[in-house]
Amino acid sequence: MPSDLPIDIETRDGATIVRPSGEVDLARSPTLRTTLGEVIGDGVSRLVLDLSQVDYMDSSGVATLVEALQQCRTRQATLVLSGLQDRVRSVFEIAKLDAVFTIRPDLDAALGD
Amino acid sequence: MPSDLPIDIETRDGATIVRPSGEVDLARSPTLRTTLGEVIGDGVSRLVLDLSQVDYMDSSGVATLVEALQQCRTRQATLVLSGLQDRVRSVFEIAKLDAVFTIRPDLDAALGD
Amino acid sequence: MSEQHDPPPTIRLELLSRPDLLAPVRAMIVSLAERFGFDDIESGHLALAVDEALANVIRHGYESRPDGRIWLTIRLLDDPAPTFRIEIEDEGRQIDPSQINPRDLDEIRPGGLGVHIMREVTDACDFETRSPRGMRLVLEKMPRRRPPHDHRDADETSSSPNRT
Amino acid sequence: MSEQHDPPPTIRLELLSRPDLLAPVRAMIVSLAERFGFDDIESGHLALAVDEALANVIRHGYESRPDGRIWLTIRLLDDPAPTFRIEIEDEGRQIDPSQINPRDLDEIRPGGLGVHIMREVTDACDFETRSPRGMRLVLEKMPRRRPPHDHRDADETSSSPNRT
Ligand SMILES: Nc1ncnc2c1ncn2[C@@H]1O[C@H](COP(=O)(O)OP(=O)(O)O)[C@@H](O)[C@H]1O
Ligand SMILES: Nc1ncnc2c1ncn2[C@@H]1O[C@H](COP(=O)(O)OP(=O)(O)O)[C@@H](O)[C@H]1O
Repeated sequence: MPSDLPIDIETRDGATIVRPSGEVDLARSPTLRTTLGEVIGDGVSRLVLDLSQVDYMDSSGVATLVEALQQCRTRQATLVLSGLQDRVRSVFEIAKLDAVFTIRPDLDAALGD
Repeated sequence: MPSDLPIDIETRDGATIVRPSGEVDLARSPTLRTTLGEVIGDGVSRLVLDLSQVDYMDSSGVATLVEALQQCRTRQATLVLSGLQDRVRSVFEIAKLDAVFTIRPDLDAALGD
Repeated sequence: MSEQHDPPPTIRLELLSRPDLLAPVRAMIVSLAERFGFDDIESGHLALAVDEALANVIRHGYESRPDGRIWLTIRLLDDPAPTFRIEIEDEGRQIDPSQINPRDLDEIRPGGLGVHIMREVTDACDFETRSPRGMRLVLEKMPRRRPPHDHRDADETSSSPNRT
Repeated sequence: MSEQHDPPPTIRLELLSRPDLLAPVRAMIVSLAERFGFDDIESGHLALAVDEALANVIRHGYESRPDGRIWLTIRLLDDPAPTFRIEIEDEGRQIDPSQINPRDLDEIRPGGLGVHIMREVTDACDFETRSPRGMRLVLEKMPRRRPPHDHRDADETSSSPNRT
Protein backbone atom coordinates (compact mmCIF):
# COMPACT_ATOMS: atom_id res chain seq x y z
CA MET A 1 0.00 0.00 0.00
CA PRO A 2 1.34 3.44 -0.84
CA SER A 3 1.74 5.32 2.44
CA ASP A 4 3.24 8.38 0.82
CA LEU A 5 2.46 11.83 1.95
CA PRO A 6 2.97 14.19 -0.99
CA ILE A 7 5.29 17.02 0.14
CA ASP A 8 6.18 20.13 -1.93
CA ILE A 9 9.35 22.05 -1.14
CA GLU A 10 9.93 25.60 -2.38
CA THR A 11 12.32 28.48 -1.61
CA ARG A 12 10.92 32.02 -1.53
CA ASP A 13 11.98 35.33 0.11
CA GLY A 14 14.86 33.58 1.86
CA ALA A 15 12.58 31.02 3.46
CA THR A 16 12.18 27.32 2.75
CA ILE A 17 8.51 26.39 2.44
CA VAL A 18 7.50 22.79 3.11
CA ARG A 19 3.92 21.91 2.09
CA PRO A 20 2.61 18.40 2.92
CA SER A 21 -0.85 17.35 1.64
CA GLY A 22 -3.29 14.88 3.06
CA GLU A 23 -3.64 13.20 6.43
CA VAL A 24 -0.64 13.22 8.75
CA ASP A 25 -1.17 10.16 10.94
CA LEU A 26 0.93 7.25 12.24
CA ALA A 27 1.20 5.86 8.69
CA ARG A 28 2.34 9.12 7.15
CA SER A 29 4.16 11.18 9.78
CA PRO A 30 7.43 9.24 9.23
CA THR A 31 7.59 10.69 5.69
CA LEU A 32 7.15 14.21 7.04
CA ARG A 33 9.74 13.55 9.77
CA THR A 34 12.34 12.45 7.21
CA THR A 35 11.72 15.45 4.95
CA LEU A 36 11.87 17.97 7.81
CA GLY A 37 15.05 16.35 9.15
CA GLU A 38 16.70 16.71 5.73
CA VAL A 39 15.59 20.31 5.19
CA ILE A 40 16.73 21.38 8.68
CA GLY A 41 19.97 19.41 8.30
CA ASP A 42 20.70 21.38 5.11
CA GLY A 43 21.10 24.46 7.31
CA VAL A 44 17.95 26.41 6.53
CA SER A 45 17.61 29.62 8.54
CA ARG A 46 13.87 30.15 8.11
CA LEU A 47 11.45 27.25 7.69
CA VAL A 48 7.76 27.76 6.92
CA LEU A 49 5.53 24.71 7.21
CA ASP A 50 2.45 25.41 5.11
CA LEU A 51 -0.28 23.14 6.54
CA SER A 52 -3.10 24.48 4.34
CA GLN A 53 -3.31 21.15 2.47
CA VAL A 54 -3.34 19.00 5.61
CA ASP A 55 -6.89 17.86 6.48
CA TYR A 56 -6.01 15.76 9.48
CA MET A 57 -3.25 15.47 12.05
CA ASP A 58 -2.96 13.25 15.10
CA SER A 59 -0.42 13.24 17.94
CA SER A 60 2.18 11.46 15.78
CA GLY A 61 2.09 14.46 13.42
CA VAL A 62 2.21 16.93 16.30
CA ALA A 63 5.18 15.05 17.82
CA THR A 64 6.96 15.31 14.46
CA LEU A 65 6.50 19.09 14.49
CA VAL A 66 7.66 19.41 18.11
CA GLU A 67 10.81 17.52 17.15
CA ALA A 68 11.36 19.83 14.18
CA LEU A 69 10.87 22.87 16.44
CA GLN A 70 13.51 21.58 18.82
CA GLN A 71 15.95 20.93 15.96
CA CYS A 72 15.37 24.45 14.62
CA ARG A 73 15.96 26.00 18.05
CA THR A 74 19.22 24.09 18.46
CA ARG A 75 20.39 25.45 15.12
CA GLN A 76 19.05 28.96 15.71
CA ALA A 77 16.67 28.61 12.77
CA THR A 78 13.07 29.81 12.95
CA LEU A 79 10.05 27.60 12.31
CA VAL A 80 6.66 29.09 11.41
CA LEU A 81 3.42 27.13 10.86
CA SER A 82 0.84 28.58 8.48
CA GLY A 83 -2.61 27.86 7.06
CA LEU A 84 -3.82 25.44 9.74
CA GLN A 85 -7.32 24.11 9.05
CA ASP A 86 -9.70 24.28 12.03
CA ARG A 87 -9.48 20.61 12.89
CA VAL A 88 -5.67 20.69 12.83
CA ARG A 89 -5.55 23.86 14.94
CA SER A 90 -7.87 22.16 17.41
CA VAL A 91 -5.28 19.39 18.00
CA PHE A 92 -2.59 21.98 18.75
CA GLU A 93 -4.97 23.68 21.20
CA ILE A 94 -5.81 20.41 22.95
CA ALA A 95 -2.08 19.64 23.24
CA LYS A 96 -1.56 23.20 24.58
CA LEU A 97 1.02 23.78 21.86
CA ASP A 98 -0.75 26.64 20.10
CA ALA A 99 1.29 29.12 22.17
CA VAL A 100 4.56 27.21 21.77
CA PHE A 101 4.63 27.34 17.98
CA THR A 102 4.65 30.51 15.91
CA ILE A 103 1.41 30.16 13.96
CA ARG A 104 0.34 32.47 11.10
CA PRO A 105 -3.02 32.42 9.29
CA ASP A 106 -1.53 32.03 5.81
CA LEU A 107 1.67 31.79 3.82
CA ASP A 108 1.88 35.54 3.10
CA ALA A 109 1.68 36.35 6.80
CA ALA A 110 4.27 33.67 7.55
CA LEU A 111 6.69 35.06 4.94
CA GLY A 112 6.03 38.68 5.89
CA ASP A 113 7.21 38.38 9.50
CA MET B 1 -30.34 8.35 13.65
CA PRO B 2 -31.40 11.10 11.28
CA SER B 3 -31.78 9.56 7.83
CA ASP B 4 -32.97 12.78 6.26
CA LEU B 5 -31.98 13.80 2.84
CA PRO B 6 -32.21 17.61 2.62
CA ILE B 7 -34.36 18.51 -0.41
CA ASP B 8 -34.94 22.04 -1.75
CA ILE B 9 -37.99 22.75 -3.88
CA GLU B 10 -38.29 25.85 -6.05
CA THR B 11 -40.50 27.07 -8.90
CA ARG B 12 -38.86 28.96 -11.78
CA ASP B 13 -39.77 29.64 -15.45
CA GLY B 14 -42.83 27.39 -15.16
CA ALA B 15 -40.80 24.45 -13.94
CA THR B 16 -40.61 22.86 -10.51
CA ILE B 17 -37.01 22.30 -9.47
CA VAL B 18 -36.29 19.59 -6.91
CA ARG B 19 -32.75 19.65 -5.47
CA PRO B 20 -31.71 16.86 -3.06
CA SER B 21 -28.29 17.03 -1.35
CA GLY B 22 -26.05 14.25 -0.10
CA GLU B 23 -25.97 10.53 -0.70
CA VAL B 24 -29.05 8.87 -2.17
CA ASP B 25 -28.83 5.29 -0.94
CA LEU B 26 -31.17 2.68 0.60
CA ALA B 27 -31.40 4.78 3.80
CA ARG B 28 -32.26 8.00 2.01
CA SER B 29 -34.01 7.20 -1.25
CA PRO B 30 -37.39 6.76 0.52
CA THR B 31 -37.30 10.47 1.42
CA LEU B 32 -36.68 11.41 -2.23
CA ARG B 33 -39.41 9.00 -3.36
CA THR B 34 -41.98 10.61 -1.05
CA THR B 35 -41.06 14.14 -2.15
CA LEU B 36 -41.14 13.31 -5.87
CA GLY B 37 -44.48 11.50 -5.43
CA GLU B 38 -45.97 14.60 -3.80
CA VAL B 39 -44.60 17.05 -6.36
CA ILE B 40 -45.78 14.92 -9.30
CA GLY B 41 -49.14 14.32 -7.60
CA ASP B 42 -49.61 18.10 -7.35
CA GLY B 43 -49.90 18.13 -11.15
CA VAL B 44 -46.58 19.69 -12.17
CA SER B 45 -46.09 19.88 -15.94
CA ARG B 46 -42.31 20.28 -16.00
CA LEU B 47 -40.09 18.76 -13.32
CA VAL B 48 -36.35 19.42 -13.15
CA LEU B 49 -34.34 17.25 -10.79
CA ASP B 50 -31.14 19.14 -10.02
CA LEU B 51 -28.64 16.47 -8.93
CA SER B 52 -25.65 18.82 -8.63
CA GLN B 53 -25.58 18.40 -4.83
CA VAL B 54 -25.84 14.59 -4.94
CA ASP B 55 -22.40 12.97 -4.39
CA TYR B 56 -23.54 9.38 -4.45
CA MET B 57 -26.41 7.33 -5.82
CA ASP B 58 -26.98 3.59 -5.80
CA SER B 59 -29.61 1.45 -7.54
CA SER B 60 -32.24 2.36 -4.94
CA GLY B 61 -31.84 6.01 -5.98
CA VAL B 62 -31.92 5.11 -9.67
CA ALA B 63 -35.07 3.00 -9.12
CA THR B 64 -36.69 6.01 -7.43
CA LEU B 65 -35.96 8.14 -10.50
CA VAL B 66 -37.24 5.48 -12.91
CA GLU B 67 -40.48 5.38 -10.93
CA ALA B 68 -40.75 9.18 -11.09
CA LEU B 69 -40.14 9.07 -14.85
CA GLN B 70 -42.98 6.59 -15.30
CA GLN B 71 -45.34 8.69 -13.17
CA CYS B 72 -44.44 11.77 -15.21
CA ARG B 73 -45.05 9.93 -18.49
CA THR B 74 -48.47 8.73 -17.30
CA ARG B 75 -49.41 12.32 -16.48
CA GLN B 76 -47.84 13.78 -19.63
CA ALA B 77 -45.40 15.79 -17.55
CA THR B 78 -41.73 16.09 -18.51
CA LEU B 79 -38.83 15.12 -16.25
CA VAL B 80 -35.32 16.46 -16.83
CA LEU B 81 -32.22 15.54 -14.81
CA SER B 82 -29.44 18.12 -14.50
CA GLY B 83 -26.01 18.60 -12.98
CA LEU B 84 -25.07 14.94 -12.54
CA GLN B 85 -21.64 14.49 -10.95
CA ASP B 86 -19.37 12.01 -12.75
CA ARG B 87 -19.88 9.18 -10.29
CA VAL B 88 -23.67 9.56 -10.44
CA ARG B 89 -23.65 9.69 -14.23
CA SER B 90 -21.55 6.53 -14.23
CA VAL B 91 -24.34 4.63 -12.40
CA PHE B 92 -26.87 5.71 -15.04
CA GLU B 93 -24.49 4.54 -17.75
CA ILE B 94 -23.93 1.17 -16.10
CA ALA B 95 -27.72 0.75 -15.76
CA LYS B 96 -28.04 1.77 -19.45
CA LEU B 97 -30.47 4.51 -18.43
CA ASP B 98 -28.44 7.46 -19.66
CA ALA B 99 -30.37 7.38 -22.95
CA VAL B 100 -33.75 6.80 -21.29
CA PHE B 101 -33.67 9.98 -19.18
CA THR B 102 -33.40 13.50 -20.53
CA ILE B 103 -30.11 14.64 -19.02
CA ARG B 104 -28.78 18.22 -19.19
CA PRO B 105 -25.37 19.44 -17.99
CA ASP B 106 -26.74 22.12 -15.66
CA LEU B 107 -29.87 23.83 -14.41
CA ASP B 108 -29.80 26.60 -17.04
CA ALA B 109 -29.68 24.06 -19.85
CA ALA B 110 -32.48 22.09 -18.19
CA LEU B 111 -34.70 25.18 -17.88
CA GLY B 112 -33.83 26.46 -21.35
CA ASP B 113 -35.14 23.44 -23.26
CA MET C 1 -14.42 -21.82 -1.80
CA SER C 2 -11.80 -22.98 0.71
CA GLU C 3 -9.95 -20.40 2.72
CA GLN C 4 -6.99 -22.62 3.55
CA HIS C 5 -4.50 -20.67 1.49
CA ASP C 6 -5.85 -17.20 2.16
CA PRO C 7 -3.93 -14.67 4.22
CA PRO C 8 -5.68 -13.44 7.38
CA PRO C 9 -8.35 -10.83 6.74
CA THR C 10 -7.09 -7.27 6.76
CA ILE C 11 -10.40 -6.10 8.21
CA ARG C 12 -13.42 -8.10 9.30
CA LEU C 13 -16.66 -6.31 10.04
CA GLU C 14 -19.85 -7.51 11.67
CA LEU C 15 -22.82 -5.20 11.30
CA LEU C 16 -26.57 -5.06 11.75
CA SER C 17 -28.87 -5.04 8.71
CA ARG C 18 -29.58 -1.32 9.01
CA PRO C 19 -29.63 0.89 5.89
CA ASP C 20 -28.01 3.74 7.87
CA LEU C 21 -24.82 1.69 8.16
CA LEU C 22 -24.29 1.61 4.39
CA ALA C 23 -22.69 5.07 4.26
CA PRO C 24 -20.11 4.35 7.02
CA VAL C 25 -19.15 1.08 5.30
CA ARG C 26 -18.78 2.85 1.95
CA ALA C 27 -16.57 5.52 3.54
CA MET C 28 -14.28 2.84 4.95
CA ILE C 29 -14.08 0.96 1.64
CA VAL C 30 -13.27 4.10 -0.37
CA SER C 31 -10.47 5.09 2.02
CA LEU C 32 -9.04 1.57 2.05
CA ALA C 33 -9.21 1.24 -1.74
CA GLU C 34 -7.49 4.59 -2.27
CA ARG C 35 -4.66 3.51 0.05
CA PHE C 36 -4.42 0.25 -1.92
CA GLY C 37 -3.78 2.16 -5.13
CA PHE C 38 -7.25 2.38 -6.64
CA ASP C 39 -8.08 5.62 -8.41
CA ASP C 40 -11.20 7.65 -7.50
CA ILE C 41 -13.46 5.88 -9.96
CA GLU C 42 -12.34 2.38 -9.02
CA SER C 43 -12.67 3.12 -5.29
CA GLY C 44 -16.15 4.49 -5.89
CA HIS C 45 -17.10 1.42 -7.92
CA LEU C 46 -15.85 -0.96 -5.24
CA ALA C 47 -17.90 0.90 -2.61
CA LEU C 48 -20.92 0.83 -4.95
CA ALA C 49 -20.63 -2.95 -5.39
CA VAL C 50 -20.47 -3.47 -1.62
CA ASP C 51 -23.39 -1.07 -1.09
CA GLU C 52 -25.55 -2.96 -3.61
CA ALA C 53 -24.61 -6.31 -2.06
CA LEU C 54 -25.44 -5.13 1.48
CA ALA C 55 -28.68 -3.52 0.30
CA ASN C 56 -29.73 -6.86 -1.21
CA VAL C 57 -28.91 -8.72 2.00
CA ILE C 58 -30.99 -6.20 3.96
CA ARG C 59 -33.95 -6.21 1.55
CA HIS C 60 -34.03 -9.83 0.38
CA GLY C 61 -32.04 -11.83 2.95
CA TYR C 62 -33.54 -10.10 5.99
CA GLU C 63 -36.73 -8.70 4.41
CA SER C 64 -35.78 -5.24 5.76
CA ARG C 65 -35.58 -6.35 9.42
CA PRO C 66 -32.87 -4.20 11.07
CA ASP C 67 -31.58 -6.86 13.50
CA GLY C 68 -29.99 -9.36 11.11
CA ARG C 69 -26.24 -9.79 11.19
CA ILE C 70 -23.94 -9.32 8.20
CA TRP C 71 -20.22 -10.14 8.02
CA LEU C 72 -17.78 -8.45 5.68
CA THR C 73 -14.32 -9.95 5.33
CA ILE C 74 -11.86 -7.78 3.46
CA ARG C 75 -8.57 -9.16 2.18
CA LEU C 76 -5.89 -7.41 0.20
CA LEU C 77 -4.34 -10.18 -1.89
CA ASP C 78 -1.04 -9.87 -3.73
CA ASP C 79 -1.01 -13.04 -5.73
CA PRO C 80 -1.01 -13.29 -8.72
CA ALA C 81 -2.00 -9.62 -9.06
CA PRO C 82 -2.97 -7.07 -6.38
CA THR C 83 -6.63 -7.81 -5.68
CA PHE C 84 -9.28 -6.70 -3.25
CA ARG C 85 -11.42 -9.62 -2.10
CA ILE C 86 -14.54 -8.89 -0.09
CA GLU C 87 -16.76 -11.67 1.25
CA ILE C 88 -20.25 -10.76 2.41
CA GLU C 89 -22.10 -13.31 4.53
CA ASP C 90 -25.53 -13.36 6.15
CA GLU C 91 -27.88 -15.71 8.03
CA GLY C 92 -30.98 -14.69 6.11
CA ARG C 93 -33.19 -16.19 3.45
CA GLN C 94 -31.44 -18.36 0.87
CA ILE C 95 -31.81 -18.33 -2.87
CA ASP C 96 -30.39 -20.70 -5.47
CA PRO C 97 -27.38 -18.78 -6.88
CA SER C 98 -28.39 -19.75 -10.41
CA GLN C 99 -31.60 -17.76 -9.85
CA ILE C 100 -29.68 -14.54 -9.17
CA ASN C 101 -29.37 -13.03 -12.60
CA PRO C 102 -29.38 -9.50 -13.92
CA ARG C 103 -32.62 -8.71 -15.73
CA ASP C 104 -32.92 -7.49 -19.31
CA LEU C 105 -32.07 -3.79 -19.14
CA ASP C 106 -34.13 -2.94 -22.22
CA GLU C 107 -37.21 -3.15 -20.09
CA ILE C 108 -37.51 0.18 -18.29
CA ARG C 109 -38.71 -0.41 -14.74
CA PRO C 110 -37.58 0.41 -11.22
CA GLY C 111 -35.54 -2.29 -9.47
CA GLY C 112 -33.62 -5.28 -10.70
CA LEU C 113 -30.42 -3.28 -11.24
CA GLY C 114 -28.30 -4.19 -8.22
CA VAL C 115 -26.81 -7.47 -9.44
CA HIS C 116 -26.12 -6.00 -12.88
CA ILE C 117 -24.24 -3.06 -11.31
CA MET C 118 -22.24 -5.35 -8.99
CA ARG C 119 -21.15 -7.55 -11.92
CA GLU C 120 -20.32 -4.56 -14.07
CA VAL C 121 -17.98 -2.83 -11.58
CA THR C 122 -16.12 -5.88 -10.21
CA ASP C 123 -13.86 -8.61 -11.61
CA ALA C 124 -15.66 -11.41 -9.78
CA CYS C 125 -19.09 -11.60 -8.18
CA ASP C 126 -20.00 -15.11 -7.00
CA PHE C 127 -22.95 -16.13 -4.83
CA GLU C 128 -23.26 -19.35 -2.87
CA THR C 129 -25.52 -20.62 -0.10
CA ARG C 130 -24.09 -20.95 3.41
CA SER C 131 -24.81 -23.82 5.74
CA PRO C 132 -27.24 -23.92 7.50
CA ARG C 133 -28.61 -20.49 6.61
CA GLY C 134 -27.87 -17.41 4.58
CA MET C 135 -25.80 -16.52 1.54
CA ARG C 136 -22.14 -15.82 0.85
CA LEU C 137 -21.05 -13.44 -1.88
CA VAL C 138 -17.44 -13.05 -2.95
CA LEU C 139 -16.51 -9.83 -4.76
CA GLU C 140 -13.09 -9.29 -6.29
CA LYS C 141 -11.60 -6.22 -7.87
CA MET C 142 -8.13 -5.42 -9.15
CA PRO C 143 -6.76 -1.91 -9.40
CA ARG C 144 -6.21 -1.08 -13.05
CA ARG C 145 -7.67 1.26 -15.57
CA ARG C 146 -9.92 -0.16 -18.21
CA PRO C 147 -12.10 1.57 -20.78
CA PRO C 148 -15.67 1.89 -19.47
CA HIS C 149 -18.22 -0.68 -20.66
CA ASP C 150 -15.94 -2.99 -22.59
CA HIS C 151 -13.64 -4.33 -19.86
CA ARG C 152 -15.54 -7.60 -19.99
CA ASP C 153 -14.86 -8.14 -23.67
CA ALA C 154 -11.19 -7.18 -23.71
CA ASP C 155 -8.21 -9.56 -23.71
CA GLU C 156 -7.86 -9.33 -19.97
CA THR C 157 -11.07 -11.31 -19.48
CA SER C 158 -9.18 -14.56 -19.89
CA SER C 159 -7.15 -13.87 -16.76
CA SER C 160 -10.10 -12.51 -14.82
CA PRO C 161 -11.77 -14.77 -12.28
CA ASN C 162 -15.20 -13.52 -13.34
CA ARG C 163 -17.75 -16.25 -13.75
CA THR C 164 -20.92 -14.56 -14.82
CA MET D 1 -17.50 -3.97 32.99
CA SER D 2 -20.25 -6.49 32.31
CA GLU D 3 -21.94 -6.49 28.94
CA GLN D 4 -25.09 -8.24 30.09
CA HIS D 5 -27.34 -5.25 29.68
CA ASP D 6 -25.75 -3.82 26.55
CA PRO D 7 -27.55 -3.88 23.22
CA PRO D 8 -25.83 -5.85 20.45
CA PRO D 9 -22.97 -4.00 18.80
CA THR D 10 -23.98 -1.87 15.86
CA ILE D 11 -20.66 -2.59 14.18
CA ARG D 12 -17.81 -4.85 15.28
CA LEU D 13 -14.49 -4.62 13.50
CA GLU D 14 -11.46 -6.87 13.63
CA LEU D 15 -8.31 -5.44 12.08
CA LEU D 16 -4.59 -5.97 11.85
CA SER D 17 -2.20 -3.66 13.71
CA ARG D 18 -1.23 -1.79 10.53
CA PRO D 19 -0.92 2.02 10.55
CA ASP D 20 -2.38 2.19 7.03
CA LEU D 21 -5.73 0.97 8.40
CA LEU D 22 -6.15 4.02 10.65
CA ALA D 23 -7.47 6.24 7.86
CA PRO D 24 -10.19 3.77 6.74
CA VAL D 25 -11.32 3.33 10.36
CA ARG D 26 -11.45 7.11 10.87
CA ALA D 27 -13.52 7.51 7.69
CA MET D 28 -16.04 4.97 8.97
CA ILE D 29 -16.26 6.58 12.41
CA VAL D 30 -16.77 10.08 11.00
CA SER D 31 -19.57 8.92 8.71
CA LEU D 32 -21.25 6.96 11.50
CA ALA D 33 -20.97 9.83 13.98
CA GLU D 34 -22.44 12.32 11.50
CA ARG D 35 -25.40 10.01 10.93
CA PHE D 36 -25.81 9.72 14.71
CA GLY D 37 -26.19 13.49 15.01
CA PHE D 38 -22.66 14.61 15.84
CA ASP D 39 -21.55 17.85 14.27
CA ASP D 40 -18.34 18.07 12.21
CA ILE D 41 -16.10 18.89 15.16
CA GLU D 42 -17.52 16.19 17.41
CA SER D 43 -17.26 13.56 14.65
CA GLY D 44 -13.67 14.60 14.02
CA HIS D 45 -12.88 14.39 17.73
CA LEU D 46 -14.38 10.93 18.05
CA ALA D 47 -12.30 9.74 15.08
CA LEU D 48 -9.22 11.38 16.61
CA ALA D 49 -9.76 9.57 19.93
CA VAL D 50 -10.10 6.22 18.14
CA ASP D 51 -7.03 6.97 16.00
CA GLU D 52 -4.92 7.77 19.09
CA ALA D 53 -6.15 4.64 20.85
CA LEU D 54 -5.37 2.40 17.86
CA ALA D 55 -1.97 4.06 17.36
CA ASN D 56 -1.12 3.27 20.99
CA VAL D 57 -2.17 -0.36 20.60
CA ILE D 58 -0.01 -0.62 17.48
CA ARG D 59 3.05 1.11 19.02
CA HIS D 60 2.89 -0.04 22.64
CA GLY D 61 0.69 -3.16 22.69
CA TYR D 62 2.22 -4.72 19.56
CA GLU D 63 5.54 -2.82 19.47
CA SER D 64 4.79 -1.86 15.83
CA ARG D 65 4.38 -5.44 14.61
CA PRO D 66 1.77 -5.36 11.79
CA ASP D 67 0.21 -8.79 12.46
CA GLY D 68 -1.46 -8.19 15.83
CA ARG D 69 -5.23 -8.25 16.00
CA ILE D 70 -7.38 -5.40 17.27
CA TRP D 71 -11.15 -5.46 17.91
CA LEU D 72 -13.37 -2.41 17.82
CA THR D 73 -16.92 -2.75 19.12
CA ILE D 74 -19.15 0.18 18.37
CA ARG D 75 -22.48 0.64 20.11
CA LEU D 76 -24.97 3.45 19.74
CA LEU D 77 -26.63 3.65 23.15
CA ASP D 78 -29.83 5.56 23.84
CA ASP D 79 -30.01 5.38 27.59
CA PRO D 80 -29.94 7.65 29.52
CA ALA D 81 -28.68 9.96 26.77
CA PRO D 82 -27.62 9.20 23.19
CA THR D 83 -24.04 7.95 23.53
CA PHE D 84 -21.41 6.43 21.30
CA ARG D 85 -19.54 3.66 23.10
CA ILE D 86 -16.44 2.24 21.43
CA GLU D 87 -14.48 -0.63 22.98
CA ILE D 88 -10.97 -1.28 21.69
CA GLU D 89 -9.37 -4.60 22.60
CA ASP D 90 -6.01 -6.19 21.81
CA GLU D 91 -3.91 -9.23 22.71
CA GLY D 92 -0.67 -7.30 23.14
CA ARG D 93 1.52 -6.17 25.99
CA GLN D 94 -0.29 -5.22 29.18
CA ILE D 95 0.21 -2.19 31.35
CA ASP D 96 -1.29 -1.33 34.74
CA PRO D 97 -4.10 1.12 33.88
CA SER D 98 -3.05 3.35 36.77
CA GLN D 99 0.28 3.83 34.96
CA ILE D 100 -1.42 5.28 31.88
CA ASN D 101 -1.51 8.96 32.62
CA PRO D 102 -1.20 12.08 30.55
CA ARG D 103 2.14 13.78 31.07
CA ASP D 104 2.68 17.37 32.19
CA LEU D 105 2.07 19.43 29.05
CA ASP D 106 4.29 22.29 30.23
CA GLU D 107 7.29 20.20 29.29
CA ILE D 108 7.74 20.67 25.54
CA ARG D 109 8.78 17.37 24.01
CA PRO D 110 7.57 15.08 21.24
CA GLY D 111 5.28 12.24 22.33
CA GLY D 112 3.20 11.61 25.40
CA LEU D 113 0.17 13.44 23.98
CA GLY D 114 -2.11 10.60 22.87
CA VAL D 115 -3.79 9.80 26.19
CA HIS D 116 -4.26 13.49 26.97
CA ILE D 117 -5.97 14.05 23.61
CA MET D 118 -8.21 10.98 24.04
CA ARG D 119 -9.36 12.16 27.49
CA GLU D 120 -9.89 15.69 26.29
CA VAL D 121 -12.18 14.83 23.35
CA THR D 122 -14.31 12.08 24.95
CA ASP D 123 -16.69 11.81 27.91
CA ALA D 124 -15.16 8.57 29.18
CA CYS D 125 -11.81 6.91 28.53
CA ASP D 126 -11.19 3.85 30.72
CA PHE D 127 -8.41 1.30 30.39
CA GLU D 128 -8.40 -2.18 31.87
CA THR D 129 -6.33 -5.32 31.36
CA ARG D 130 -7.90 -8.26 29.54
CA SER D 131 -7.47 -11.86 30.52
CA PRO D 132 -5.12 -13.51 29.67
CA ARG D 133 -3.47 -10.89 27.47
CA GLY D 134 -3.92 -7.41 26.13
CA MET D 135 -5.81 -4.29 27.08
CA ARG D 136 -9.39 -3.08 26.79
CA LEU D 137 -10.21 0.59 26.40
CA VAL D 138 -13.75 1.95 26.58
CA LEU D 139 -14.38 5.34 25.00
CA GLU D 140 -17.70 7.13 25.32
CA LYS D 141 -18.91 10.29 23.70
CA MET D 142 -22.26 12.04 23.66
CA PRO D 143 -23.37 14.38 20.90
CA ARG D 144 -23.72 17.88 22.36
CA ARG D 145 -22.03 21.19 21.99
CA ARG D 146 -19.79 22.37 24.78
CA PRO D 147 -17.43 25.32 24.92
CA PRO D 148 -13.91 24.23 24.01
CA HIS D 149 -11.51 23.45 26.88
CA ASP D 150 -13.87 23.79 29.81
CA HIS D 151 -16.34 20.98 29.16
CA ARG D 152 -14.73 19.02 31.99
CA ASP D 153 -15.30 21.79 34.53
CA ALA D 154 -18.87 22.67 33.66
CA ASP D 155 -22.00 21.53 35.49
CA GLU D 156 -22.51 18.65 33.14
CA THR D 157 -19.46 16.87 34.56
CA SER D 158 -21.58 15.46 37.36
CA SER D 159 -23.64 13.45 34.89
CA SER D 160 -20.65 12.46 32.78
CA PRO D 161 -19.25 8.95 33.19
CA ASN D 162 -15.71 10.29 32.95
CA ARG D 163 -13.38 8.88 35.53
CA THR D 164 -10.02 10.53 34.94
N1 LIG E 1 -28.58 -11.41 -0.60
C1 LIG E 1 -29.67 -11.92 -1.26
N2 LIG E 1 -30.47 -12.81 -0.64
C2 LIG E 1 -31.53 -13.31 -1.28
N3 LIG E 1 -31.87 -13.00 -2.56
C3 LIG E 1 -31.12 -12.12 -3.24
C4 LIG E 1 -29.97 -11.53 -2.63
N4 LIG E 1 -29.40 -10.71 -3.54
C5 LIG E 1 -30.16 -10.76 -4.64
N5 LIG E 1 -31.20 -11.61 -4.49
C6 LIG E 1 -32.22 -11.95 -5.54
O1 LIG E 1 -31.74 -11.47 -6.79
C7 LIG E 1 -32.72 -10.60 -7.40
C8 LIG E 1 -32.05 -9.50 -8.23
O2 LIG E 1 -31.43 -8.53 -7.37
P1 LIG E 1 -31.17 -7.05 -7.90
O3 LIG E 1 -30.54 -7.10 -9.24
O4 LIG E 1 -30.39 -6.34 -6.85
O5 LIG E 1 -32.58 -6.37 -8.07
P2 LIG E 1 -33.72 -6.09 -7.00
O6 LIG E 1 -33.10 -6.27 -5.66
O7 LIG E 1 -34.14 -4.70 -7.26
O8 LIG E 1 -34.80 -7.09 -7.28
C9 LIG E 1 -33.54 -10.08 -6.24
O9 LIG E 1 -34.84 -9.71 -6.64
C10 LIG E 1 -33.55 -11.28 -5.29
O10 LIG E 1 -34.55 -12.21 -5.64
N1 LIG F 1 -2.58 0.23 24.29
C1 LIG F 1 -1.53 0.38 25.14
N2 LIG F 1 -0.82 -0.68 25.53
C2 LIG F 1 0.23 -0.53 26.34
N3 LIG F 1 0.63 0.67 26.85
C3 LIG F 1 -0.03 1.78 26.51
C4 LIG F 1 -1.14 1.70 25.63
N4 LIG F 1 -1.61 2.95 25.46
C5 LIG F 1 -0.83 3.78 26.19
N5 LIG F 1 0.13 3.08 26.82
C6 LIG F 1 1.16 3.66 27.73
O1 LIG F 1 0.77 5.00 28.06
C7 LIG F 1 1.82 5.93 27.75
C8 LIG F 1 1.25 7.28 27.33
O2 LIG F 1 0.68 7.20 26.01
P1 LIG F 1 0.54 8.49 25.08
O3 LIG F 1 -0.05 9.60 25.91
O4 LIG F 1 -0.22 8.11 23.88
O5 LIG F 1 2.00 8.94 24.73
P2 LIG F 1 3.13 8.13 23.89
O6 LIG F 1 2.43 6.99 23.24
O7 LIG F 1 3.66 9.15 22.92
O8 LIG F 1 4.13 7.72 24.91
C9 LIG F 1 2.65 5.24 26.71
O9 LIG F 1 3.97 5.68 26.68
C10 LIG F 1 2.53 3.76 27.10
O10 LIG F 1 3.47 3.45 28.11
